[in-house]
Amino acid sequence: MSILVDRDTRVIVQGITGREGSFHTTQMVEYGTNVVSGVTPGGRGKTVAEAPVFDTVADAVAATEPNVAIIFVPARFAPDAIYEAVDNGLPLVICITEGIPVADMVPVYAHVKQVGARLLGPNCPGTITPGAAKVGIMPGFIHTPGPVGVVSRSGTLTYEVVDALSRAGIGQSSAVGIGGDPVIGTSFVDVLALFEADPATDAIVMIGEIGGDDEEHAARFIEEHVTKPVVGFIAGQTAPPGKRMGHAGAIISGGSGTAAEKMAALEAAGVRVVDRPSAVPGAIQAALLAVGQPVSR
Amino acid sequence: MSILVDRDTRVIVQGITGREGSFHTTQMVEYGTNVVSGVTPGGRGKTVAEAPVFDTVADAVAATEPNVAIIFVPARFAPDAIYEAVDNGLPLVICITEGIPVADMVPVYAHVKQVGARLLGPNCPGTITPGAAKVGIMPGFIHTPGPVGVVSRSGTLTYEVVDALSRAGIGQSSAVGIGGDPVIGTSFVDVLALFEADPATDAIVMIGEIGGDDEEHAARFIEEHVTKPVVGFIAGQTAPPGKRMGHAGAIISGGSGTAAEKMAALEAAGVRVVDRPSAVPGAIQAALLAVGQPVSR
Amino acid sequence: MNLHEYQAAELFAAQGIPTNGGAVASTPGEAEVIARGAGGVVVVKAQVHSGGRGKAGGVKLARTPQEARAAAEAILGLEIRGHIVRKVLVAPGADIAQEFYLGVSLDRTRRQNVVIASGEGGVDIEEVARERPERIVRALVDPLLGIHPWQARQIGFALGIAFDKVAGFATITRALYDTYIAEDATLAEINPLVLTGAGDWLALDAKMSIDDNALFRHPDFEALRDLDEEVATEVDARQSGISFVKLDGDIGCIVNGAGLAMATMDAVKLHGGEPANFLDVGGGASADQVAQAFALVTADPHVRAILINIFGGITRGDVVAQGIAEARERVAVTVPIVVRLSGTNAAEGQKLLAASGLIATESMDDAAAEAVRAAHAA
Amino acid sequence: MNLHEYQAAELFAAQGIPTNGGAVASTPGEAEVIARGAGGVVVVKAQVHSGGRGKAGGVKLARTPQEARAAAEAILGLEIRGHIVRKVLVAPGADIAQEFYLGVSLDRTRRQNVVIASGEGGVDIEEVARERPERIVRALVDPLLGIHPWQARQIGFALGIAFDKVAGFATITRALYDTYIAEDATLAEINPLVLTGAGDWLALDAKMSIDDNALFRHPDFEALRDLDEEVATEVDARQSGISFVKLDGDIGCIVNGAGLAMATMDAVKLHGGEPANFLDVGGGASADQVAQAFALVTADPHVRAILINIFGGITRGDVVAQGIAEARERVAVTVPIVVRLSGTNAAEGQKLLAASGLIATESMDDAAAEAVRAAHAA
Repeated sequence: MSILVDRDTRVIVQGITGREGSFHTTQMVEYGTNVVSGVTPGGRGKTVAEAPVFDTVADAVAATEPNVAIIFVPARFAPDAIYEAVDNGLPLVICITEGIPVADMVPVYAHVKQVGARLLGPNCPGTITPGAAKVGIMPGFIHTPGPVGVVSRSGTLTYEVVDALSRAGIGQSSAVGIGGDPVIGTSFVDVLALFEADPATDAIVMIGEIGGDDEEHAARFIEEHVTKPVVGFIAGQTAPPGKRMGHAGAIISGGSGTAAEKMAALEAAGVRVVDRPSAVPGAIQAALLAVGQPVSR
Repeated sequence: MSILVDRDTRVIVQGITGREGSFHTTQMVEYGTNVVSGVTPGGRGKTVAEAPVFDTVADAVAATEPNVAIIFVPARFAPDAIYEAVDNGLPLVICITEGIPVADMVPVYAHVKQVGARLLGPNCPGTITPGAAKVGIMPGFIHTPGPVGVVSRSGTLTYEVVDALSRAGIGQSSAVGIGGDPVIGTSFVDVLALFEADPATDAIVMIGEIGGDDEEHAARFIEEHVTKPVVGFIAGQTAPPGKRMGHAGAIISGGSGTAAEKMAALEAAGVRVVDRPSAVPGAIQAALLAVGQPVSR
Repeated sequence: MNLHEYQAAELFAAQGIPTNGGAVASTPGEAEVIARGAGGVVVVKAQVHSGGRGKAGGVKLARTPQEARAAAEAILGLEIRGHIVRKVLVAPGADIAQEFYLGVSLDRTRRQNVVIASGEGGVDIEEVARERPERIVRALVDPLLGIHPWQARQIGFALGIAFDKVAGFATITRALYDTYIAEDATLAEINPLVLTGAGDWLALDAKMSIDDNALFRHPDFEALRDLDEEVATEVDARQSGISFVKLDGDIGCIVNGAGLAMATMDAVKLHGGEPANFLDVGGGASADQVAQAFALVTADPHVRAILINIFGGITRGDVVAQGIAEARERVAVTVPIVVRLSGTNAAEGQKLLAASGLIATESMDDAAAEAVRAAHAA
Repeated sequence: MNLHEYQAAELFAAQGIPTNGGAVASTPGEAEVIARGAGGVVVVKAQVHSGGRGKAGGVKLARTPQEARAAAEAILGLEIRGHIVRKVLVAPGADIAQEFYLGVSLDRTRRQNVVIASGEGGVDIEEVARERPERIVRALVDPLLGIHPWQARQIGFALGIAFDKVAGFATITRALYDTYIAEDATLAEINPLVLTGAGDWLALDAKMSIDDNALFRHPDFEALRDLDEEVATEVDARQSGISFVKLDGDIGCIVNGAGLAMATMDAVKLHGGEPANFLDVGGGASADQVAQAFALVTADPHVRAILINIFGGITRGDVVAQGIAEARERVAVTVPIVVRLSGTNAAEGQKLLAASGLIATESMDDAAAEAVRAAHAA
């Protein structure tokens, strides 16, 4: 078991013939992901890592029945790609693309919600269920199957934490990057709910950062609905207000969105908040021991 | 029993202080309708037929808890009034206003559907449940309580038919004018479904006209889902193609939308189609006798 | 309201759609001058608010300015489905490699706009839809988000357009949709949209109808209205808020309400007569409105009887009767008038009418029968 | 990017919002000339990308051209929250009867835009929101339909604006929202929006921030960018696709990934040091990017050690090490460099780095501790 993607996941890659798209398609296929097709307008008849390429999502859907789309098209075309995916029935769309204007994402978010689909990202590394399917750009080899669900707004920082877990012998059920933009399709709360319901997940690591209040909402949700132990880390404890820290969403504005606030909210909700990524495995180990679960399955 | 409106209906009138709005508010109140409030920006503190006037629907909703809105504001402001009504939680909005551009109604229709409200009209006479509530502009006195549901795209033609029914001693459960525009919120099918489910309705009169294919859809729906007898009349048997017959929606275009097609479709679905309004009472009487129901309750 | 080809083409061009240019001529001489200016082959096309102009001889190729003059001479004054040709568009000839149909209109069933396209261009799209529906591509447009780039591309791919031409097709499709929305159109159509031998896209025709209800947003369109093309009485009617459509019969109809007006026409026919018009006086049926209606109906020399059918709802029957009486004093009507008055205060109204010497009946059927009898007797 | 008041005011005025006019001066003399041209009382306002200018003495009333000159003299060169004032706006004084706050921004929680208004204008809205939340009116904007006229009116009524002024308020509210959308803003704000003694609406201030990700749609904005207002190295960084923020410490950080870069800063602090910057080299960490990063970091004279923290994901650690080695050949770095390399091919990379004489560590904690030690030792 796992969340979002598993062995039954049939992936369609939008922007498959581009530099990023073709590289990561190959990486995903090498990891064992079932990439069934790709789309690039005018690409019909080509193949990438043996996946057939189509001109439109509609054609690809008709021929290959994908159930997860991953998007690598450039920022100014990515919103259209998301609409194309959800309007053609894809229930889960993972948008890797960075730099999409917020004004484009506001209607995209509303539309995706309206049609009942799920969007992960944009500006996210995607998701992986170790040993089953990698639908994203994370390095697969650092992941190990196991009982810990990881959810994060960040990319390399997630790899850092996952790597630390794996080195400590703690495997992951699924690792999900929700993205660093101000408007993202899937929030911490959404992923926490999935992990809480997932029988393969015994504990959760949540990696937040400054900006917005998704972590505060997550804290409230954890307090009310999450029974599994949660370990938290918030990046940006030393970030100054008013400055965007790389991610469009990582900005302390008007004195709110600070790491201190988020850490306090999580702690108040019973989350074990650590002050450095290297402390995550220890905290998880303690949490798993406390609930009597083995650290690997 | 009845459909759409009844004794529990609490009406809010949008555009209540205008000429049409104030006149028909008085008429509705005289009929016995429970008009709880009205809205006209800047009208706060006034009253019309004893109904208090508010600046906004939000204020009126908070103070008077209406559950049906009726709109009399001019065409260029009517779409905004519909949004205001449904966004403030009104589950049923009846738009009397004539002459709203189609381009405005297309997004209005989508939005109303999306929020799960119901729009009747625009460009319609509204609806009446004889003896209980009149939320519209029809002359109340021609109606009699009884077992026949009436649904129509037209105004005075409906009065004609209702009057004929009443004179023949046949009462109506509810009479609903769905409006003569190309984009209307509630279709024949919607109203037929309500009448079919309404225990107070034993037979249905459906008055269509040229243009569009709502009657054809109704025919299919009747064939599959309506067990009660239906009598039909289609206006415009002599209308030429390509000419708009008053109603924006009453136009035969590209050879489709003719009265002949609609009559054939209805007949094929088992509807007793009559060639003149005066034949409606006789056909209904026959239909009611056939199903063993009295013609009045 | 309908626009002429040259008017629609200007609106299309303003949104970036490649159109064929040309200029409008009202005389053969003007056509010759335009053709000389254009150089080379031109097409002379009737500008009328009617389809089927090709079959009716309203489109001619001209190789020389002289031929253009002759073509214009042949086309100007031609009657096409009841429309007299008063203007021709003289446009450069095009080297057509492939023809397509592209249109935007309302899908009434879905209450959404729809883009319709076909690889069969330059022919009657309704015929294609009827006989070879598989040749038609339809794409519903999201009512809140508009047409997506992917949709426009998908239509192009579905038509089998070569990939290097799909982007251009998609751009034109989106521009046509944008024009449709911006101008409050009920129809925007390019038929044919062609790929030239040089591989360029070109709109060889342009058709647009505008939503009358939205004209308040487009005051400029009043100037584009071709009054020559409209029946004079219908223009008058529009100005007085009356819905009026001229028909071929001899029973003039004056009715309140569109549905009832249609039903009244049907009743006339049912009783062996032919309606001379559709006429909805609207809600009030005041003396002014009725007087205007009399003027409209009696302007038609074929009218041999007038049938007034009023269902008094909110309006009282006695007030309507009063209005009719007043209107008769203002407009001299020489043909028999049959009045049917029902609804609120109908009895009082009927009395007033009978007193003023009109034939007053209680039912619509009786009134229609009476009007037909009166017309035949006249 | 942030716009100056005068730039935002121009965009507001273009959408029909009544603004106060005025002109920009870079010298006291220019301010005097503008004030003389304006006649009467003027307000001289610092143009800086920072709030709190009023409290900092950046806004002064001047009754005469001489006073305007003196005011400009006092304000120009002023440092407001780290920003040096280089321009002042000299605008006519207004007869203020009532002040309001009106702003549009993104509600991140709801993923919708939101209009925020208050009857307390001209003061810090965040303070009002914190201390008197009941004085704030918020209206979420439909993401697909935009702001409705009824919503704009409702905000006006909720603020207690007199009915005859509500229509004007609603028009300004809609225009502000339209500007926000048209310009891809992340914030559009009028504080204060005033009713004058004569009963007219007037935007007395204007503030706008633009979404950097949307600048491709607004090539004109590049010209509005005030490079004086931006840290030179941050400008350089933007041009090379590196995210860079100057901070006050002495440990220069070079990291791949924004989250990891923040965590690295945190680790430095945790080990008793102070980061000199936030720096995300982006995905590749090529020699070019690393060289550019070296240049950015070493441009800060306070930097006493450099901490490189790379988690090799898709990028191989040996390639990154190679890039660092090459970059060092191109950019002379005199301070100690501590490198932490993890992930793909980390071992190979660490060997290469050690061979080139760098301090290579395996964990981020060790690297941070080492960098702090090296900086303090330097």
